[in-house]
Amino acid sequence: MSLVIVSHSKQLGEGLVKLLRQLAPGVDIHEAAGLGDELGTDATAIMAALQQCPNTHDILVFFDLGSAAMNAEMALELAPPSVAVRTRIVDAPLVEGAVAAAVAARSQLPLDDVIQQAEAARTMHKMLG
Amino acid sequence: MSLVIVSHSKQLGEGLVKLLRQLAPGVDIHEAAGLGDELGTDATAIMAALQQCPNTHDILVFFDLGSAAMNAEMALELAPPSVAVRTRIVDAPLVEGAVAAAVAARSQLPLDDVIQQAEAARTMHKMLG
Amino acid sequence: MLTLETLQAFIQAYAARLAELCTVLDDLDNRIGDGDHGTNMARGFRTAADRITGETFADLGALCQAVAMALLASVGGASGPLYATVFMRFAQSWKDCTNVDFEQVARGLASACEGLRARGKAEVGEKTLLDVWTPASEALAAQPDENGMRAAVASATKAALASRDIPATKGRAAYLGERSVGTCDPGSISSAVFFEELADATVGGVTKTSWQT
Amino acid sequence: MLTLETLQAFIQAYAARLAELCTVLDDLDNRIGDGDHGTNMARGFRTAADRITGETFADLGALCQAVAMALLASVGGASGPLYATVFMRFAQSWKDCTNVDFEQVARGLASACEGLRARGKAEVGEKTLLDVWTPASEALAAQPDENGMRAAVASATKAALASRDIPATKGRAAYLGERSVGTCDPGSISSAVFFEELADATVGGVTKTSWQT
Ligand SMILES: Nc1ncnc2c1ncn2[C@@H]1O[C@H](COP(=O)(O)OP(=O)(O)O)[C@@H](O)[C@H]1O
Ligand SMILES: Nc1ncnc2c1ncn2[C@@H]1O[C@H](COP(=O)(O)OP(=O)(O)O)[C@@H](O)[C@H]1O
Ligand SMILES: [Mg+2]
Ligand SMILES: [Mg+2]
Ligand SMILES: [Mg+2]
Ligand SMILES: [Mg+2]
Repeated sequence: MSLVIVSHSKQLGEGLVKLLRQLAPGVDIHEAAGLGDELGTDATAIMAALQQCPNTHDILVFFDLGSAAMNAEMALELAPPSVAVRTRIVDAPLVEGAVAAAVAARSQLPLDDVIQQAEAARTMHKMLG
Repeated sequence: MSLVIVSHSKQLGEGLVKLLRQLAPGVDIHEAAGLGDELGTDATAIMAALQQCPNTHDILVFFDLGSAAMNAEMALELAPPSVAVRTRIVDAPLVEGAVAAAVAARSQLPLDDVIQQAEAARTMHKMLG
Repeated sequence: MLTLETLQAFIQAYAARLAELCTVLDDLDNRIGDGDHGTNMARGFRTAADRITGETFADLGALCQAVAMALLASVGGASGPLYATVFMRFAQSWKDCTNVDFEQVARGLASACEGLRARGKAEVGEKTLLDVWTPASEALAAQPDENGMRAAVASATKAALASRDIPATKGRAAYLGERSVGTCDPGSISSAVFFEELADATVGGVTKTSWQT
Repeated sequence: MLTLETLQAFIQAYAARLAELCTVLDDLDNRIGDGDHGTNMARGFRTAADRITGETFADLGALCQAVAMALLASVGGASGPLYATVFMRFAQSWKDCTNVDFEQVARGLASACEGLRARGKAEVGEKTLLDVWTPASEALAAQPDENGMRAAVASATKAALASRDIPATKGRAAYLGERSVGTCDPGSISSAVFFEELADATVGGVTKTSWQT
């Protein structure tokens, strides 16, 4: 399984990928973040990130804001069907969802379980007690 | 009102602050992220960020992971009571919660409404339809 | 009639107009969004205009496809995938044509509206550019000729200004809910400008709004 | 008895021991967390040890407060605020004392456990360092003398190894749930080492575990 992080901010995307790699070494993680030095997303960069994922992998895309999701959907339409068919855009909190997914992917849980854990991050309380 | 972003990653924290400042210019936003060049959080840096906020402001703290919340609580205990009493740690998705709070703070909504909007970001769907 | 030449001229004119209106649009977006709509659109259409300058295209489809790809990689915000979708729908509608009549233009616009709805999961009345695209496209469809083109501009302008009075329920402005009432939707304004320039390039003599909203 | 000197020696010895065990602890944390527990603890206690080296402290309270502050700014992970809390509780318990007997040590440990529970919102049995701190502290409280100190080490060691058999419900390992069974909690292991070194500094002659878990 591969994860792709889509964010308006290059720094945010890169920082999150480093955090994820620490807790899920071995999981294939990419980012498509920022529009050059500006805040924004770029469907062609997202498509390129999808194509960097090994062609046997399911791909989960996480995003920061609604417009990033629109660009991710655009990327899926532009990507070869063989890539698109393996890709799912996950509507989950960016950091919390990707952390949960990375941990689950590292344990090689089945795709649906990984997605379910990412979506469950919505309701998870990070501050306990 | 001031926002403080606590993250294990300096890059993530800085990137998020830039994103927030774009959508909420004029709102006072700080970060306390990373531990030097390492991934981690630092209660003394969080306390310093709290003390950078104007002393008339309520302060909302957003964080990435549970251990960051522990360090934020630690910072609150170390900070002067005059700072601590104005500060709330918000258990909301980091990016989505801070975005909602920044927009609300920019509109000068009352504190409780800002917190409520941040917490509501949990259940908000970013991908529509 | 829309030809390869008029469509190219339109892209150039729209890019120039967006550059002029950049701060007006940024200011609107600043009030109910993140303040970058003018910058995004001006950068995107500048990139598209530069990309097609001096190039020759076999047909309108190829030209529209090139514009779509340029926008995708350069706009950055919500308007990027939305306008890219518009031009991809144009490309499909006008495939293999070097010029199209107003009926075909109307069909292209209708298809663009459908694309926008699907991309943004929005309906008319949510304070998005759909509020402009829908009535403007319908005006041309009702009367697919030069007068219809002018009617499209009139209804686009009216709808763009009317966006001021409703709350946003889609896009970033939706975070503000009722607080977005009182500011025009920036994407609706830039869309009205789109119709002004499209009409000016195809039928000429369009009076341009100053958009000091 | 715990004196300024033995407490300083303990910090140095624990820092050295953590440096030795750094990869063992990182490897455990790598299996059920993010792989940094050894690095965090070794860095934190190295910083604390360096901070207190060559300094003179008026009392155990001042020494423990200095250690707490050093840990806060250098550990980085969950163990930072947790161990800082431990030393702040020690500082309160042993305020104005230059040495304390084992009853007072036991009271300090009990207060530290209370602090850990409050900080981590954890109870015994959640596969956290509390699983070690609680029985070890109780062992000393039950018998506040040299033998009690050795009993504390024994129960700490036992609890640390027993952490292997339960699922985590707090901390990062909780993401794994049942999948965390089969790996010892890294924070429990480093805590058992804490008790080994504390006992060695105060009563001597403690056999150190190799922790090749
Ligand atoms: N879901 C949507 N459906 C249709 N149009 C939308 C949607 N979201 C945003 N828009 C349009 O996009 C415009 C904002 O574009 P822009 O500022 O360039 O992007 P962003 O909001 O990502 O910064 C809005 O004014 C609105 O007209
Ligand atoms: N909520 C908690 N309560 C008590 N102890 C905890 C809690 N969360 C984590 N721990 C302890 O902290 C250890 C992990 O520390 P460390 O790896 O340094 O921090 P992090 O998990 O932030 O990377 C765990 O092994 C566990 O013993
Ligand atoms: Mg914008
Ligand atoms: Mg934007
Ligand atoms: Mg760790
Ligand atoms: Mg860590």
